[in-house]
Formats: sequence, C-alpha cells, structure tokens
Amino acid sequence: MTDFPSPDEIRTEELLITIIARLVEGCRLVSCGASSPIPGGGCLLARQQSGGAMQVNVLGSRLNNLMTNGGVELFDWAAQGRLDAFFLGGGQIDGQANINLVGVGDYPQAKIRWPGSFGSAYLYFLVPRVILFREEHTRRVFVDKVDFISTPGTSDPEVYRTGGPYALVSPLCQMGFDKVRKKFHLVSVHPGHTVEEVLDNTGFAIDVPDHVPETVLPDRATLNIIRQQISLEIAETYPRFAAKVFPEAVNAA
Amino acid sequence: MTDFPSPDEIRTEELLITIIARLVEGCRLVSCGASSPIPGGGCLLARQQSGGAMQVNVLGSRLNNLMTNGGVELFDWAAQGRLDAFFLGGGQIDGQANINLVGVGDYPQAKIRWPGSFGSAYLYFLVPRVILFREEHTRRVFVDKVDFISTPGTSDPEVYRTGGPYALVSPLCQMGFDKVRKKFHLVSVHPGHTVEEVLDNTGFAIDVPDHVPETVLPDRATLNIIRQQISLEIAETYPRFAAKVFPEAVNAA
Amino acid sequence: MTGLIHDSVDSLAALIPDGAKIAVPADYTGVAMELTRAMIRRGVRDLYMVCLPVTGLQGDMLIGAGAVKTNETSAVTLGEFGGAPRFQAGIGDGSLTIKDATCPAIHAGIQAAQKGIPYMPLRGMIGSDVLANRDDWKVAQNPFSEEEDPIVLLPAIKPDFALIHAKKADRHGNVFIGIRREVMALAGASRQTLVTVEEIVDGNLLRDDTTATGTLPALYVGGVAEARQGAWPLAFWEEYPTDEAHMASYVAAARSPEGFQSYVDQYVTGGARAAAAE
Amino acid sequence: MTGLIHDSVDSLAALIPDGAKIAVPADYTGVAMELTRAMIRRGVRDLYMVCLPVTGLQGDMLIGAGAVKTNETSAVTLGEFGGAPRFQAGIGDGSLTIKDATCPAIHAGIQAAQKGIPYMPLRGMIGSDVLANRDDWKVAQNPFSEEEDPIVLLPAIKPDFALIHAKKADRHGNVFIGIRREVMALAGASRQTLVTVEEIVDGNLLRDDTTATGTLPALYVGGVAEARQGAWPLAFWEEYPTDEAHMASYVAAARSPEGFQSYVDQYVTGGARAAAAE
Repeated sequence: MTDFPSPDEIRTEELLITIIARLVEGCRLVSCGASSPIPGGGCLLARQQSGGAMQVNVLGSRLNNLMTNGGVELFDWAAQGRLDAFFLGGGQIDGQANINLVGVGDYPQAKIRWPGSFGSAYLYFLVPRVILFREEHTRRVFVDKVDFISTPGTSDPEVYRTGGPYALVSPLCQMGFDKVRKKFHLVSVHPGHTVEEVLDNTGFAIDVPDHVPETVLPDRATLNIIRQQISLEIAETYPRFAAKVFPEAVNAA
Repeated sequence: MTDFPSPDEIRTEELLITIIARLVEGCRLVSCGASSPIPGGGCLLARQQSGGAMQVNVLGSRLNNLMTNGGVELFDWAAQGRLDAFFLGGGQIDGQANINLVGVGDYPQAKIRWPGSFGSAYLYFLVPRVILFREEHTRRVFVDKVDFISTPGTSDPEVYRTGGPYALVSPLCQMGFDKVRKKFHLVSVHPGHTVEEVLDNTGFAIDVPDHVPETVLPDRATLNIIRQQISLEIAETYPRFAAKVFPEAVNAA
Repeated sequence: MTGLIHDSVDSLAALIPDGAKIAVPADYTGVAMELTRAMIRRGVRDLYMVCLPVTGLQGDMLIGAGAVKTNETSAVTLGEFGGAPRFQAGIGDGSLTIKDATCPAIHAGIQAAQKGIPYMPLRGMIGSDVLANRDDWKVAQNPFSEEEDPIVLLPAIKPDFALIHAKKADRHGNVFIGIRREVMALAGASRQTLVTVEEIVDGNLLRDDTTATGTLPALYVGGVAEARQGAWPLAFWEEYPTDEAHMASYVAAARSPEGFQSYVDQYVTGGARAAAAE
Repeated sequence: MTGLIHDSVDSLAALIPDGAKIAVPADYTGVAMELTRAMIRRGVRDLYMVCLPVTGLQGDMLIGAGAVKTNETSAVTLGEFGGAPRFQAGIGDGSLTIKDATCPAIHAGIQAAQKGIPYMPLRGMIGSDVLANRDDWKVAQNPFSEEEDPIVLLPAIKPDFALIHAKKADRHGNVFIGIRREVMALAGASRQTLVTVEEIVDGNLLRDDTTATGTLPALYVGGVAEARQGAWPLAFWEEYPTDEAHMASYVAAARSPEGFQSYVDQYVTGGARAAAAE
C-alpha cells in the first residue's frame, strides 16, 4: 500500500513540484524557462519517474542543458513539434487564459511596467501543454480581463495553433482549461485550502464541479526523491531556492 | 624597373592565377568553390599582395577555412554583402553570360547530364565580382545560347541583383561583360594566342576593340611568390594539381 | 535516453520504410556509406532523396540500386572521379525524377523546416530554368517593399530521416558533429536523424565543455550504430582520405547496369566490403 | 587581418556614432559591460537598441544615461534583482520608445538579416497586443496553404553594431564564443561586431580544431579590445558569477535619476569600477 505523509509534513513547494511532475507525465521533451525553480523541479522529478524516456531542458543549467544551437533552439523545438510542455507565468492572467507580462494601465506608458512578453506570444501557440504557474494566487494576478494581451489563451480556428493552456497551478489549487468554452474549471484544491478561498482570490469566473477533490499529495517515496535527489539537481541552477526549501539536503551535500 | 620573364618561362596555370589575382584586387572577402585550384591560387596570391587586407576562404581547405556556421555560411555571406568575389564555370556559357551546369538537350531527360547548378543560381545574383572561369575555350563551351539556364547573366531591373558577371578568363584570353549591352568584349589575349583564335573558338559574338592588348604577364617577383609560396598553399587542398603544376616546390617541401 | 544504440547498421537501415523522405549531406559533412549499403541490402524503394545540398557516391549508389524515386538536389557528382554514372543513366532513361535546385535554396528549405515555418523567402534564382522547372516554388512580391520586388518563396523541406556519419556518439545518443553545423539544421528539419559513428564512447558529450559546442543532442536522434570506416570509400573529416583506387573502380563498373550490379554483389551484398576497407 | 585590436575599450566605444542601431545579447551570451560604461562615458545618444532577445543591466544603464531613443526587446529585467528601474522610468515618462517583441520574433528578424532576406515568416503572435502594437510587422496568408492560414511576417533586423563580451580573441580578430551560437546570427546580421574579451591570445583560433567550432571568424568583427572582468557586475559564462552585492546597490541607487547619476559618477566616469571589480 502506498504510504502518504500527512499534509503538514509537506512543504508547498514540494506539493507544487509533485503536481507539475504529474502534468508533464508522458512528455518526450519538456523545458522550463528562466527563474523557474518549481517548474524545473517538477520536470526533473517527472524525468526521474519516466525511467529515462523524458528529456528535460533547464534554462540556465549546465548539467541539464540540451541546447547547442543558441538561444533560438528552444523556440525551434516548439515549432518543430518536439517540445511537449512549457511553463508561463504572468503579471495578470485572465479568465480566457490571456496572459499579460507587459504592464498595468494604458500601453505603452503603463502605470506599472513589467519586463515584457519574453517568448510567451510564440510558445503559447506551439507547445501542447503550457502550464500556467504562479506562486501568488490573488485577484491582482487572476483578473477578469488583462490590460495587455502578451499572448492570447485561445485563437480563432484559422490561426495555426498546436499549443495552449493545459493547466493552471497555484499554491491554492489546480485548474484545467476548456478551449471550446474558453473557461477554467477547478480540478482540485490543495489540502488546507477551500473552494471558497479559491473563489475569493480569483478575479475571473471558473467552473466548479459539484465535488472538488483534494489535491493528491506526493507519496512518501516521491517525497524522498524530491528531498534527496531533485533538491540537489535544482540546486545546481537555483542555489538560493534550494538552500531555502531544502536546507537539509543542501547542507548535507 | 620591373623584371618580366619571357612568355615561354610561364606556365598557363601561372598566368591564369596572376590574372585572377588582379581581378579580385581590392576585395575584402573572396571565396573559391569546390574543384577550383586555379581560382584558389589566384585568391591566395591576391591575399598575399594585399598585405593582409583581404580574407580568402578556400572550400575544402583546413588552413584557409573561414566558415564555422555550416555549409550555408558562404551563401549567407553573399546575401549579407560580405562576399566580394566568387568563381563560376559552366558546361555551357553563352553570349549573354547565361550559365548552364545542368545538361545538353531537352530538360529533364538531357542527352548529356552534368552534375547540376550548385550555388550558381544564387551567387551570380549576389556577388559583385563573379569571375567566369573555364580551362576549355571551345565553341562547345562558349555557345550562342545555353540549353538550360542554371543562372542568367542579367536580370530585369525589378529583380534584386547586386552581383553578376565581372570577367571571363580562359587559357586564350580575358573578357569583360557589359551588363547594359548584355555582351562580352575582349580585354586582352594571352601571349602566344591571337584574336582570330579567340573568335574561332567562341560560339557567341563578342565586341573586339580596334587594339587588343596582350595580357600582361606576371613579373618575376610575382612568379616567385606563386612558385615558392602559393604553390604550397594550394597543395594543402589540391595536392595532385600542385604536384603536376609545381613539382619543384612540392618536391622541395 | 535509452534504446537509441543499435547493434548493427542493418538494424538502423531497417527503420527506413519504403517511400520515406530521406535527407543526405554533402561529402564534407560525413556520409553514412555503410548505412547506404545496408539500405541497398534491405532493398528499400521509392525514396524521396533530398541532398543538402549535393550528393556523390551515396546518391549514385542508391539511384543505381533503384531505391530512389525522386531526387531533390543541387548537384550529383563524383568530383574529381567524374560524373555520377547511375544518376546520369536514371536521368537519361527517365526512371529518376529530378528536382533540380540550387544549394542555398535547399539550405533555406531545410532551415524553414528547422524553424517550423511553412516557407522561407530567398534572393536570386529569378530568370533561371531551375526556378522555371520547380512548380513547388513560388515567386511573390516582397511585402516590405514599396517598389516592385519579386522574391522566391521556398517551401519547408521536412525529411522523415536525416542520415549522417559522425565521429562519435555517447550511449545517450548525443552525437559529436564538430564544425559540421549543417547537421544541426538537417536534424532540426527532420523527424529523426539516423547516425553511424566511428566510435561509441562512454560519458556524456553534452556535459563535456570541449565537446558540447559540437554536439547534436540526442533529442533529434532516432538511432545510432557504430560503423568504423563508415564513410568508406569516401573521405571522412580529417580522419581518413578518399579510397581513390576504389572510387576509380566504382566509376568504371557503374558505367553499365551490369557493372553496377556486379559492384553491388561484391561490395554491398557480398563480403568484399570489409576486406576492401582495411 | 590587421588593425582589429584596440588598445582600450574607450577606443572601441568611439566607433559607435550617435543614432547607431546596436544589438545586444541576453546576459547568458556575454554582455560587454565595460564597453557599455565606455559608451556612457563617451555620451553616445539616440541609439536604436535591439536586444537578442532581452536585456538587463546593460539596457537599463544605457537607457538611464539617455543613450537610447528606441528599444526593441522582448523584456528588460534585472532577474532576481527585480525590475529594471531606468527602463521603467523611461516607459513611464514616455522618454523611451518601446517596441515590444517576443523572443523568437527578434531571433527571426536577426536570422532574416543573417540570411540577407527582407523578412521571415513566423508562427504565433496572432491575437496578441504585441503584434497589434507593431506596425512594422505584417500578417499575410501563407502562400503554400489552400486553407485560410494567416502568418506573421517579420522584417529583417539589421544592426550597425553587435556588442558582445567573449572569453578570448586572437590577434587576427577571431573570437571564441563557445556554445553561444546566437552570436553567429547576431554577427551575421550586423554590419560589424564589436567585441571585448577577457584575454587576447596568440595563435589562430580558426586553425585550432578544439576552438574552431566555437569561433566567430574575424570577417564579422569590427574591433576587439581586452577587458578583463569585462562583463562585471554580471556573470560571465562559467568564468565568474554575478556580483550580487553590487547589483543590489545598483537597483537601490537607480530607483531615482539622482541615484542613477551618482552611480554613474562613481562607477562609470569615476574610478570606482576598477576597485569594485577586484
């Protein structure tokens, strides 16, 4: 019988890594972007669980770098159909899965200006499983309508699009997205949180099924892999993140 | 005073190398194609005479290779405007400077099939000084009209074209080409040959000025450089050519 | 990555079905001649062969063996050994469909596929019979010019398999290609790349700083087999030169269909290859 | 090649006239920070700055110094140190013209220039406000599709100067870029590439088999100057890490124009840079 730890034994980061690993299961090639320790950890966990069938590219990593053709290669993979999953965040994400990485207020003289759209306006169209990931679940982030569409959640049928939103993961819950209805639905709520809490902190309307399951925790074997192995693999690229979340492993190494 | 050797001291290959070096003088970057020992020699001589201002790419050479971005890089140079001179041959070349590298007879089931057009249909448009070079000067090669236009000598004004025929060099003579009149003219005839011989062996009409000068031979200093230095530089890529034409240098090395 | 390393070149050749679109490189890139012989042994048929940008012995043998239905190339030549006899014969009797191209057009078609775009514009070619005979190429106005400015549009070339020979691969399937950067484009454009190598090595080529820059990552690779002297009788990089005597004997034999067949009997299906390569 | 090696980084900076179109790389490629400081010292103005595909401290400092009129980029960020303060201020007061892009669109524009083609088609972007705000980009029907199939067309980006920092160069002007292949595209697209290096070495990088694959040939290079720790305070390859304390002090200073100016006085026009980089 599978041995599950209790919720209070598990750090939020560990749960999020576990969820992400589940979401990329079965992929041949996945990549995480810059400044993405949790998506990176999820990918590395999924690779470990795939028995070598999955390849993982961690931007900024030396040991998990699969790119030898310059910075454009990631984008070429996507257009070639080789890249099965990627991660996008966003200063704002709205109910139609539109993403805003540019700013708040009128463009271009935004009141608040974020860095910019990066590769989102491309990868969102071409990567089958784009996982929306934010560590902040508030009405400031999850808005009814974004101020600027860095990249749209859905496209008209004549637009070439092989990719798009596959899931949304936050510290409160996991959502799915229906491309026909252009709407998110609640998949599960993490232990210690409630449907009401999700709704209170989400600025767009979502479909909520009659029964919303609790997010399944990592079992103890998975947790051990995260803590003993994935922690150190993440530490190569994200030493400060690893030191904060996995002090035992980092200090022992 | 410049010391000139007598014509019978000079091998045809040495004269052709000298002519080609003159034709590429002032270029920043030149390249010769595959199977081109004489153009290669001419480029290497011109580089030597440029005092380092000219860069030379010899296809197939290890020591004179400037390409580190794959086989496409030569073509990219041309389109970037970096490549100032290149060489083309042709199974047939006609009076409008059209080049045929494909075959004789109806296309595609040619009576005689040559290898194919290589990069000619591109480089001829984009390299300012394309030097047409053949070691055979006959009516079989220099025809009135080619059977297949691998690449045209001239283009209509709306066609983007920064390059084209700059000179034609054969064992008999050197010609120039007038892009407006679309016609070759005789520039000089090599010592030991005559205007009549050129006309007899050329299947297209050419302009012949009242006075046709004799091709200026390499002076003794240039000849020494060819025999002592360029010979060995060519030998790296074309050992059999060098052994045949420069046996003294190759044997001494 | 597991399972990319094959025990034999014949096992690699078995991956290529009849009718596949294959891409092969020029001699300087590294030609998988042992794999070519294995393909002829297996009797593959109806190939669409794209050459980046030209071919020589490899193409001539595949054509002579009746494996190629269509050949898209900028040239087929045995270089200093002369014209390619089975290619010329295939053109002459109409059994080979030729799609004549020009080198940078094939590079552009391959790069378009590498970038996952449907086509790429390219300068040149207008007014040539190369263009006139390619009904799959288009000419269109440059949309960024206010003047009349026609430009050729080349559709992406998407091979099923790229076939190359390289110096070494690791057991993960990473392949060292060194300065032969055209392999990156070829592999990116192709569904998978089949590779023969002089040597399969331990370790991970991507993690070694001195090799990573010149390494094709395994994610492009469909299979690897060791084939020492696998480019023979062609030259391979700086590793070994052309077997000139053998090339001359090929050219002499391949002038006739019978001569070609006896060459195949001897060096492809027979056992003479191993001896000759020594 | 002679005359490519400059005695000082300031001499290299003097090559860049006001109004030039410059291209700068992302931090991982190798950022010419010492050259950036020299450009600010020289007081260059009205630059059109293209970022392949993003920038950080380099762009923020050039913007803060009033050197940049227009910035074409996919992002400006100091990463874990937060938003880029002078960039944000320039956006906020309208003094900076921003051309927001997306990473692969800038790569495609640079690759189009590298290939000498007027534009390149690219998937994605349709329906985004990135596209909606770029009147220099076009959307057109894919001419190879019989269905309705709109695709974005991106004009070639042709910088006057690409600016990079690299590990080493030889005296011929060949530059070792290792696995940072985007430099090839940047250099091919640009009229000339200006390079600072950690070290100028003897010999010829193109003739050494272990370095040739990762070498940018001198034919693309307009000038080279030695600048040890030339990417400071940014990280450079595996050579040295980010100077985190310095980055934090920059972010704190650059929140206000006055703070930025005092940072410049101290580290750009003043003598504190050399001491801080030790």
